[in-house]
Order: sequence, then C-alpha cells, then structure tokens
Amino acid sequence: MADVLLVIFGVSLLFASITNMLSGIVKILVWQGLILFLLTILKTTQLNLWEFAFVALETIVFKAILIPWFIQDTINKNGIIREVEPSVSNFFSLGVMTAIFAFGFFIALWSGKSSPKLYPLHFGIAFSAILKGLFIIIANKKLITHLMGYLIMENGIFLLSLAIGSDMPHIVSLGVSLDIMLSILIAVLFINKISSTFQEGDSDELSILKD
Amino acid sequence: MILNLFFMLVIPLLFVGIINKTKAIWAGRKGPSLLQPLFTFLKLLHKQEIHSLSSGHIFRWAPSLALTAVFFAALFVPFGSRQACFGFKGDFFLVMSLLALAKAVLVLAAMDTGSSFEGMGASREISFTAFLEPAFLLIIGSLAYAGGLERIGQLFYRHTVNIYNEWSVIIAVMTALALFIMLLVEGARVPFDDPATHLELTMIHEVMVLDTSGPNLALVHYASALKMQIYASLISYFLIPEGMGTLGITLVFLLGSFSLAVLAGLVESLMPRFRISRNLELVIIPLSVALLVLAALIVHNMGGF
Amino acid sequence: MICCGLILLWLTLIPALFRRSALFTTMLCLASVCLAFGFGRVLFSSAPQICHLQLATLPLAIQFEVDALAAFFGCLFALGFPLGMLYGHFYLKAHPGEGAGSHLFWLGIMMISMFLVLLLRHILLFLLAWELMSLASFFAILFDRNNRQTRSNALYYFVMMHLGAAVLLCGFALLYLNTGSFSFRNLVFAGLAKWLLIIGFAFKAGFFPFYSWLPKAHPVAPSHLSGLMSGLMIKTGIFGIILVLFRSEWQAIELYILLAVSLITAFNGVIHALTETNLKRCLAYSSIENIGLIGVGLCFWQLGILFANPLMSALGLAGALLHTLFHSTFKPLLFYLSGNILLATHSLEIDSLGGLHKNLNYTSKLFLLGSLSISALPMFSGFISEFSILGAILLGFNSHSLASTLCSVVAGGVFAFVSALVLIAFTKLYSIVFSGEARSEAASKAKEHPLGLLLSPAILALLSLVLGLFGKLGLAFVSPLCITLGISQSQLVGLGGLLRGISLILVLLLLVSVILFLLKSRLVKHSRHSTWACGYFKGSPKLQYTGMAYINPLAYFLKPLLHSPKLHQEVQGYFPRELNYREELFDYLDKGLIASLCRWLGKFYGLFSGIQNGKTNSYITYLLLALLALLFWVLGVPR
Amino acid sequence: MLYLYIWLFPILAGALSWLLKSEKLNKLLILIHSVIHLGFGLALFFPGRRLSAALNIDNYSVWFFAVSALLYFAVAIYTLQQDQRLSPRQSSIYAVCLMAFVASMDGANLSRDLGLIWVFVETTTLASAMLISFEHHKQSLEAAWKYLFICSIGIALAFMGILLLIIAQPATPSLSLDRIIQRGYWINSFWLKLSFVFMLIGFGTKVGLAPMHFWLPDAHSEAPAGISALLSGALLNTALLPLLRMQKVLSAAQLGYLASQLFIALGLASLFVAAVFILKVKNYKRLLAYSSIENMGIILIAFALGDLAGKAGLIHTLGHSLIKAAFFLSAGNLYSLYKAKDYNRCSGLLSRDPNTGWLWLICFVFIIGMPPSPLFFSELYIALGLLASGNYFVLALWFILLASIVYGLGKASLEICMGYSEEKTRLPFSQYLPQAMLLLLAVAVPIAVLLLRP
Repeated sequence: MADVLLVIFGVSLLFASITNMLSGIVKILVWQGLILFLLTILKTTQLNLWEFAFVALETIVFKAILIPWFIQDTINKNGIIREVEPSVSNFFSLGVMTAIFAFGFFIALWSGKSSPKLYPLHFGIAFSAILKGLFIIIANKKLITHLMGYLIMENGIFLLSLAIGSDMPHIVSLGVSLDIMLSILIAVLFINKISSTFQEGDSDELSILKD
Repeated sequence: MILNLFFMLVIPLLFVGIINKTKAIWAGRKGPSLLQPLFTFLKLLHKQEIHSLSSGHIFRWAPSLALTAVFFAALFVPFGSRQACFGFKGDFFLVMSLLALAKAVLVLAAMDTGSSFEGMGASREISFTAFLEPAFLLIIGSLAYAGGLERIGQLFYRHTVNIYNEWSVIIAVMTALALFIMLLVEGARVPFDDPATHLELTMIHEVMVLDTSGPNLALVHYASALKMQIYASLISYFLIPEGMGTLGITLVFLLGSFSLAVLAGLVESLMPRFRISRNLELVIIPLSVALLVLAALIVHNMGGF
Repeated sequence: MICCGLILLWLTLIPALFRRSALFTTMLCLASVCLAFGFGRVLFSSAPQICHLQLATLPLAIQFEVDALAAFFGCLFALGFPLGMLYGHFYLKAHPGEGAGSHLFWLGIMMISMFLVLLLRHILLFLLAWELMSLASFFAILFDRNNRQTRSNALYYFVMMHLGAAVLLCGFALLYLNTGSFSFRNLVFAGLAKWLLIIGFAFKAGFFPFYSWLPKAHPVAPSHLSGLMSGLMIKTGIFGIILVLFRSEWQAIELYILLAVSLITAFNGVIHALTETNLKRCLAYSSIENIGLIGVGLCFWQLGILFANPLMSALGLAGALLHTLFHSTFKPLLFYLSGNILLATHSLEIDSLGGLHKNLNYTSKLFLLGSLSISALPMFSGFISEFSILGAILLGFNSHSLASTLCSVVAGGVFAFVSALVLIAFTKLYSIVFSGEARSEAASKAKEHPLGLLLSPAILALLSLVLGLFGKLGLAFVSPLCITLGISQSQLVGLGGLLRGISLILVLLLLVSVILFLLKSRLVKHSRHSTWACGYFKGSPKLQYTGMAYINPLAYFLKPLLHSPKLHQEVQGYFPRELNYREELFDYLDKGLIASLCRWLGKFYGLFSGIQNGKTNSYITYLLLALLALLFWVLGVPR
Repeated sequence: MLYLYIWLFPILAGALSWLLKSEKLNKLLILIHSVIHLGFGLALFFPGRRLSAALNIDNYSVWFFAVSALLYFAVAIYTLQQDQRLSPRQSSIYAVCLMAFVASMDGANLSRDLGLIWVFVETTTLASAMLISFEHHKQSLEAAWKYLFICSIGIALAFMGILLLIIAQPATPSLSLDRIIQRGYWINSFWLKLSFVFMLIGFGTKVGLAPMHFWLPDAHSEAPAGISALLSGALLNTALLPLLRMQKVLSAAQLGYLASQLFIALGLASLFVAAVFILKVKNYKRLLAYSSIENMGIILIAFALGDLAGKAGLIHTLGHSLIKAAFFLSAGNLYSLYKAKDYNRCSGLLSRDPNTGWLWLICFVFIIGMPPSPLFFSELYIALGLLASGNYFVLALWFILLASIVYGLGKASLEICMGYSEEKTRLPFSQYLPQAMLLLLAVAVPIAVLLLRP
C-alpha cells in the first residue's frame, strides 16, 4: 500500500514537469498533501489522538487545503498568467526529472547498505522530490512557481522525515511545521506586495540589485 | 717632494707646448715655441674677467676650486721622485674623486651661464666620467690584484715590465693603452675633442669654458694640463723598472712624459676627430681594456690557459 | 632617560590634537633631547640596557631592550626628528591645510612607533609597532586631501607596506614555530624565516623589486614628511636587515644573491634619478640608490667574515653605517629644500624651473652643499662612507680567492659607475633648477623664504660639511656599534688614522682654494656682460639646456634599461604647422611589471564578476551545484 | 524554560507597542529590551560562569550571545534619535519584528539542540525579512524577497541535513548535541558526511559563504543601518554557530579532517568572491557586505585549523562583529548626510562631518586588521596556524586576496573621506556614540579577556 502511494507521489512529480497550467501544479500539491497524510497514518504504528490531530492538521488542513487555496487565490488576485511558462521545454524537464530519479535511487541504493532502517524506494522518492523542487525553481521565472517548487521540496523533506519515523521530538516537529507555515504565509504576502509594486511577479524584473 | 712640486708647476704647460709643437712640425710649420702655453697663461693672468649676467656665485669660485682639487690630486702622484708627496693605502679613490670634484665644479660653472653651448659642452664632458671612473678603478684593481692594495704611486711603480714574461708585457701594454686613451679623453684631445676647431658645436672642453675669461681661464687651462700630466706620469711610472736610482727615475719620468706628449701630438695630427655621437662608445674602450687586463691576470693566476 | 623621553613623546600628541604646532615641536625637541642622551649613553657605554615593563598580570612582559644597534638608530632618529619637525612647523605655517591637526597627530604616532620598532624585541609587539608605523605614515602622507594623486599614491604605499608586513609576519611566525618563544632577543634566524624577514624589511628599506612605493609616496607627501620618511623611516628597514644579517649564518651563494640585489638596486635607482624630471621623485630614486650602496657595504661586511678578511668586513660595515648616518643628513636636507622650492614656485618639474640661485640665494647654496655631498665628492660627507665601502671592495682583489675577486670586480665596476652617474644626476639637478635663467613665470617670481624654512636645512648642511671634512667624527659615532657587531677595535683604529689624514688634506684643500679665490677676487677686477651666445644676440631662457638634453649622451646607453613610450605625430605636408614629440622615461618595475601584474589579477577577477547577475534562478543553480560538488567531494575524496 | 524567559519580554512588549502604536514608546521598549538583554549577557559572561553553568550554556553560546547583546544595545542607542520617517503602525511592526528577531537569535545562540537551533534560525529569517523590506521601494522589496527565498531554501536543506543526522545515529537517535557527541564514535560516517554537507550548504547560505552568499549584499545594502549592523554583526555568527557544533560532532566521529577541508574550501571561496566584488562595486554598503563575506571566510578558515587558531577565530568573530556594526552605523550616518549609496557621489566627508569621517577611517583601519584592531592579532594567529599546519599555499592565497581587498576598501574610504565639501553638518550625538563605544570595546575586550584568562 505504502509503496503504491510512494509511486503515485513519484508520478505526481513527473506530472509536475509536463503540466502547462499553474493550477495543475496546485492540484499536484493537493494530491501530495493527501498522500503524505495517508503515508503518515500507515507509518505510525501506535496512534494516539494528539498525534493524529497534529498530523491531520499539518497535512490535510495545511498542506492539502490551506496553502493551495492561498496560492490559487494569489494567482487570481494578481492576475498572473495561468501558463507555467518554463524557460525549458517540457521534454527537457522530463528528461531532467528522469535523471533526478536515477540519481535519487542511486544514492538510495548505495546508502541502503549502510543503514538498514532506511527503505530505498522511500528515500529515493523523497530525495528526487527535493531535487525536483529545486529544479522547478531553477527552470521557471514566475515567483509563484518558485514558491511551488519550494513547497514540493518541503513535501520531499516531509517524506524523508516520515522515512525515519517518529524519532523527532514533538516540540521540534511542531516548531518546524509552524516555521514552514509562517514562511509560506510571509512568502505569499511578499508575492502580493511585489506583484502590486512590479508589473507581474517575474523574477527577471527582480534583478535591479546586481553587481 | 720639492722635485715633485717643481715638476708639477713646470711640466704641464710644457706638455701642451710639446703637443702643439709636434703637430706643427708634422704639418710642416715652424709652430709656436714650447713655452707658448706658459706665456698665454701669464698673459691671461693680467687680463680682467668678464662674468656673464646670468651667472652666480659658482661661476666665480669654480676655477680656483677646480685647480686646487686637481693640484691636490697631483700631490698623490709621483712626479719625478720615487715617492709622491702624500699617499696612503687606497688613496686612488681620493685622487679619482678630486678629479671628479674639479670636473663637477667646472660643469656647474658652465651651466651657471645658462648658455646652450656651454650646457652642451658640460653634458658631454661629464658624460665621459661615467665610463672613465670604472675603468680607472678596474685598472687599480688589476694592479692591486697582483700584490695587495697600495698607495697609487707605489701601485704603478711596483709593477715592472719583464720582457721575458709575456704576461707582464701584455698587462703593461694594455694598461698603458687604457691610461693613454684616458689621457686623451680627460685632456680633451683629438680624437675625442679638438681644442683647435673653429666651430663651438663640435667642441667639448673648450666650449664648456666659453664664458670663462682672464685669470679664471688661465687656471682652467693649467688645471686641464695638469690633469693630463697626471695620467702621463702614471704611465711613465708604469714603465720605470724597480730598483732604479732617483736620478734615473727622474730621467725616465721626463722621457716618458715627453714621449707621451709627442705621441699625443702624432695621434692628433694623424687621426681625424670622431663623430660626437660616437665619442661615448669609444670612451668605453678603456673600460673594456681594463676588464681584459683583469681577466688576463686572473686567468694567468689560475694557471694559464 | 629613554622611558621619560618616550613618555614625553606620547605627551606631544596632546598639543598635536589641538593643532598647536609650535608646542608640539618644542615638546618633541625636549623628548628628542632626552632620547638622544639616553641612547647616546647606551651607545657609548656599549652595554645593552634592558628595562622591563611588567604590566599587571599581562602574560607578555613588555620588554625594551636598548642594545647598541637600537641605540645607534635611536640617536639617528632623535637627531633627525626635531630638525624635521622644526622645518615642518614653518612649512605647515607657509602651506596651511585642513588636516593639520590630524597630520601632526599621525606624525607623532609615526615617530613613537619608529622608536618602538627599535626597542621592542617581542614578536607581536614588534609587528604591532611596525604596522602602526606604516599606518601613521600613511595618514600623515594624506595631508593634502583634495589631490587625487596624493590619495592613489598613498594607497599604493599603504598596500605595499601591508604586503611587506605580511611577509614579515610570515617570517616571524616561522621563527616562533621553530623556537616556540615570542621574544627574539637572542635568537639565531635560520632557514626560510631568515629570507622572509629580509624580504619583509627590504619592502620598507626599498630594495630592488620592492622599492616602487618610494617614488610614488615621497612626491605627494608634504616635504618635511618626505624628508623624514626617506631620511629616517626607510632606515628601520636597514635596521632590520642588519639585525637579520648579524643574527644568522650565511652561505656564500646567499651573500652573492644579496650583493647582486643591492647592486641592481643602486644601479636602477641611479639611472632613474638621472632621467627623472620631477625633483622629489628624483630624490626618492636617489634614496633607493643610497640604500643599494648601504646594502653593498653590509654584504661586504658578511663577505669579509666569510673570506676571513677582517679588514674588509670592518670597512664594509663601517662604510654602510656611515652611509646610513650621512644619508639621513643630506637626504632630508635636499627634501626640505625641495619643499622650499615647491613653496616658492609651486612646481617640482625641473624643466619649468631654473635661475633660482638669484632669488633663492641661500636655498641654492644649501642645495649645492647637499648635492655635492650626495655625489660623494671630497670635503663632503658622502665621500667618507663611499671611500670606506670602496676600500672594502678593493680589498677583495687578492689572488687567493677567485670568488672574492669576482665579487670585487663586479661590485667595484658597478659601484664606480653608479657614483659617476650620481655625480651626473645631481649636477644636472642643481644646474637645471638653480643655474642659468628662469624657464617659467613662477620661477622668475620666486621669493626667498624666512629664516624658519632655512634653519634646519642650514644645520643639516653644516653637519654634512663638518662630517665630510672630519670623517673621524662619523667613525667615532659608528664604531661602538661596529664593535658590538663583531668588528675588532684595531681595524677601526686603522681606518680612523686614515680618515684623520684625509681630513687634514681636505681642510688644507679647502683653505688653499679659499685663499686662491680671495686673492683672485681681490686682485682681479671684473665686469659683467650678457652670456656669449656665439654671436647670437637674442638669447632666451628657452635656449638653455634642459634636463633631458643634459643627459642625452648617456640616455643613448640607458634607453634599453628604461621603459620609454614615445608619442610623436608624423609631419604632414611640406609646411607642417605644428609638430609635437613627447617621450617619457618610466620605470620598468613600476609601469612594466607591477602594473601588468595588477592588470592580470584584475582580468582574472573580471572572469568571475558576472555571477551576481540579480537572477534568483541562477543563484539557486549555484547553490545546487555547490551542494552536488560537496556531495561528490565527501563521497569521493578518501582521507 | 530558558526560551520562555527570552521570549517573555518581546511578546509582552510587542503586544504593548502593537496596542499603543507610539514611536517614542517603541524606541523606549527596544532600549529597555536591549538593556535587559545586555544585563543577561553580562550575567552569563561574568564571574565564574555560575549562571551559564546552571543553564548548561557552553562558552561558544555565551560568547556569541554577549556579542549580539552588545550589538543590539548599540543599535538601540543609535536608533534613539534617528528619524526613520515611519508611521506609528510601521514603527510598531518594526519594534515587534526587531524584538522577535533578536529573541530568536538568542534562542539559536543558547540552544544546544540542533532541532531547536534550526527552528530559531528559520525564525530569524522570517523576522528579519520584514525588517529588511521596511523602506518600501522596489529595491528593498526585491532584497527582502531574495533573502527570504534563498535562505528558506538553504534552511530547508539544513533541515534535510538534520534528518540525515538522525538517520546516521544508531538506535534512539537524538538531536541534543551532548548526546550526539557522547556517542560520536558509533555514528555512521556515510550519513554523517551527507548530513554535514547539507548543513554546511544550508546554514552556510545563512552565513553568507560563497557560492551561497548572493542574498547577502542585497539584504545588507537595502536594510536600514541598524538592521544591517545586526544582520552582519550578529545574524551571521548565529548561523555560523551550528556549523561549529557540527564540526565538533564530526571530530567526535573521527571526521574532523573532512570538516576542516570543507571549511577551508568554502572560506577561500568566500575570500575570493569578496575580493572580486570589493574591487568592483561602487555602493559602499554592498562593499561592507562583501567585506563581511570575506571575514566570515577568514573565521571559517580559523575554525578549520582549530586549537589556537580556533581561539583566534573567536576573537575574530567578536572583532568583526563590533567593527562591522560600527561600520554599518557610520554608513548610516553617511547615507543620511549624502542621500547617496554610490561612493563616488559622496566625498569630502572629513571636512563635512569630521566625526563620521574619522569613525569611518578608523573602522576601515580596524577591519583590514591594522593594530590596535583585534583582527590584527587574530589574523596573526591564523597565519601561525596555517604555517603550523603547512598550508603555505592557502596562506599565500589569503594574503594576496587580502591585499586586493585592502586596496578596494581603501580606495572607497579615501574617496569618501578625502576631498572637500563646503557645507558642514552635525548629527545628533547618539549617532556617534555607539560606533565609538563599539570600537573601544573591540580594542578593550580582547585585552580584557587576555588579562582575565591568560
């Protein structure tokens, strides 16, 4: 079951590199949030109410609903063009995605020897998600897309943190998720400000400061 | 001592006289008398001086200082007796720089008049020192190389030409040649400079003292003659064999200086003047010769070829 | 005594801050008197005096050691500073500027740090004082704030000093690592440290590849400062070099290298002094040449030890020290007088001056004395020291060792050549600046300065004349140091005898010439007339010989040694309207080597200057690349 | 518990200023906070370290905390009479963010749990992003966005590193440094290496190490003077701290050599980038920012060498923070005098406002490591360390880069200070005092430390 979910997650990453609409990526974010929720449920063996509530909050409410809604809202409000407009062709980004997968799994398999408690598929997917996030940021110009890339990356990290199970102190994970939430809120705030100051939220416009 | 002083006072002007006489005879003229330079000297002493308007204090005292400097330099060089009046180990540098001092003040005096001709002469004259000083030093060095540093008179006197030792002959001839060229340069004679030319542009020493007149001029003439004589006597002492009586030394010295004067006269009448622009290149000859001598000595000392 | 002198010196900073130049100068004089006495006592008792300054619980006990070496240079400074400041006081009065207060302050700091450099034998504190010296002089140079040239040259100087200090730092660090102690009171310097230290000090002293800051810094500094820097500050470099030479073992080959460097320094310095057209830059180059000569003397000191020739080493060391002493009399003299010229004519380009001997009567006489002594003519101070050094060289001519002979051949040849060129350079300098007719409006309108600006030059000139006539005095001053540096008394006595004889002869010479002159001027009546221009009656100042023309015969030989970019336009048509031709002679080291090095460095930096292009994408790309690179590094590189 | 204490005052004061919205009050609150803060810092620092021992705070924490406390105090004084032209609301936001920023920095400094450190470091980013974007124009907005975005990504990577660190440990992993270091020997070296790389990149982004430094010049040049001072004086150190902790962990796992290698590599890279751009840029605040990058590089090299050089690194951190803060505050003066950031447009500072001029010059002299600056001694010791460890090449490179940096900074400083300007201006006293205080401390504190613990 978990493997299937992981694979779906991977597929969502592939889909992210071929979709042409921003809304497509938003959908991907929603899906990933759900997948993460299910995975958490599956992973955690004994489940007390608090943890359940917390995880649910973190994944369903937050990752799958709140943020995508925010983003969609920003897109609508600031009249950002709905195409992704990547600076590289889909084909190319697909190829890169494949390469990333290969690299991720290579690392995962290589490392699999050294740490038994790590499940190569899981790690590989997580790692590729992180790299994919970075790649989306690199390959796109829109700030909103940068933000989405960052979110995908965060999802990957979350996936990885699932991989090591519940070894994290709760206070830390609480702080972590709060921080991420805040950072995304502030980022959205900034995007609004920027798109009100600049014509459109395009990173090429934000290159006044340079040497 | 007395002898030295006497010769120092008498010979230099006679030396010039001989040169002129030789030239005249060679040219088939009767020529002025040998003492003509002396007469000129005395005549100039009676004349009044004319100072250039733009000249200043240097111009007034330069000639006397120059003469004194050359004179004191001469005191370190034996004239006819075995010993010089003064002398100490390594006194040659004092002699060298006294001559340099004389030259320097004359040059400054020349520049003091602000005349372009004299500037030209001064610049040419002073440029010679750049190559003559090292040459002189290296000659001294090569002499010192044989047997340690000594007072300048001794250095030359000590070296005896041994006909049967090719080394000493080579060294003697080459060093003598170097010194003779230096004599010609310092004395401002042909082929480096022609005191008798009629065009200022081609003169060196004469044009430098263009504005000097009267007693000053006399002093300058005497100083340059004395300078020449210094080299002459050095060369002649170079040829004096060791262990000779004082009288012999005196005779050989007189003979040597006079024959050098004749030689200079012959050179003047046989050779043309060099082009001014080439002059400096030829002034390097003594330097190279001196180096050769030194090289020869070292090679000889290291056991020949 | 010394401590109270230093404390007084610290106190001088207070009036400096309130721009009380006069008070500053007087206090400085007091302090210098104290210091001079203190140092003098140590020098002539020739017993090193050590005063500890144990601060509370500070781990490092500050320890002043006043050995003969420090005392010698201390005396030099203590004599030089008040004269310099005496001149500086009047100079600043005649040439007021905004930064006077800070200028005085930094001057004070500079002087203090120079004394500290001599006194401190603790690595950290020594370096501290050293850096402080560079820093203070840097700020002191920046007196004339509005001049761009001043800024850039001062900065150049600062960076050079920084590099030198860095090398010095490395040397001392190695020393510390070898010995494990921070105090270098009686260490033997060895190995790489030795060389690094020599190089570090060579930066300050201005030896061959590192001298390029002098001709930049001195012209822009106010004249009293350039006098102090060139006369005294670069001597700290000599101080360090003597220290290193004395404290370390030297192979023959190393000494040959040092000798070669010194000779190149001297030669390079003099040919630029010869061709330079800016008065102060010319003087700066001549300082380089003098430093080279001092280096030669020091080399022969060591070579004498190497060849077991005590007389040679004695003459070499004595000559070097004497030259140090003399140079710090006549070089400041010349710089101060050039300051007078600058104040009078607002120009230092010699070809725009001339005929100043009429208006600047005393200045011209003093300058003449200075240039005669710097060109080592008898009766003037330079002669004595060069005589001694040349004696050392001549002693090398002995048939026993080929090595020493070759050293002497090369050294002697170059030495004589250099001294001849110095003569030419300074006859040129004097005669172009002072003799003849004024070449410019300003030069003809020049006015002689009040006594204040002539006082300390006069003292210095007198000093150099006296020292030149009576060489024994100078020798008496340096001999204690020579003895502490391992020269036997007897050798010095021999030299002393010689010098006495020489001074006798020279005094005689002076008397005779004066008498002759007086007789002549009594008996002979003279009239004045315009210069004989060979029948050409429209003589004009433009017709005079210029500096370039004066050295033209030699320039023909020196061209290959100089970087001389020509600029002239071709003649067009049969009747060309105008034709201009410009030729400048530059320093290969400066314009050639260093400039191009900087250019290369700049180009190399330029390759990377595009990375900050303002695009977030590329930033993230760099981040990702760095991540991957480090990943491969840690996974790839074995221990 | 400690964190509650730290956050207590900011929260209350924040609430207060948010309610009252008066500029005077805000400034007062900030001042009070800074004083309390400084008091706490001194209490930690002074005698016998009883307090710090009780709170289980190690020397690094105390040192860095004290530095940030000093800086905060200076900045608080500086902002007292500075007119920031803010609406009451804005000034309240400013106060709240500033206090939150400082408090989170303290958290990161004092904590000994990597997780918490991460959380606090992330918080500093958020708080300071608001502060940077304060002067509402395009540049400041852009700078803030870049800062926020790049740093968030970096921090995310750092979190990845933390996860990897957990993976690396055997059963019952933990994030408290003491535990990790205790069991250092059993840590899996492969994962440890990976996690170290991720943390180095992650926190390194925040430290401003090349090639992750790109946000730094923008942020520092666009923020108001006080904030720039805090950013480069305190924040960079705060971000540096976890790296130092990780170095300890690595050396506990016999991987110290790796940490040194990477530190030296990144340090040299930072030095190089700094040299390149210091010679290029004309904006004096960016110049200062690059010089911070350079100093961070030096500090990193120092810590890479360890022992004596490591101590020198601490001195260097202190010295750099104080001097650079003073420098940025003086730059603030300069900006308020000339209203220009290009140094060719502002010259004759010495004649226009001598105090600022001399402050500037002294800062310049100190920052390039001339005596009596502490940096002189630290650099001396670092050179010693490099020689001792035989890194001659690194040393030579370092000196060459340093020389060009000195040239660049000197050129700018002379351009600014020299020259003539006919109008004379005076600024309120409280805009000279902090710099002077900081510079004095920069000289005094190392000597004091030397005196106390030779």
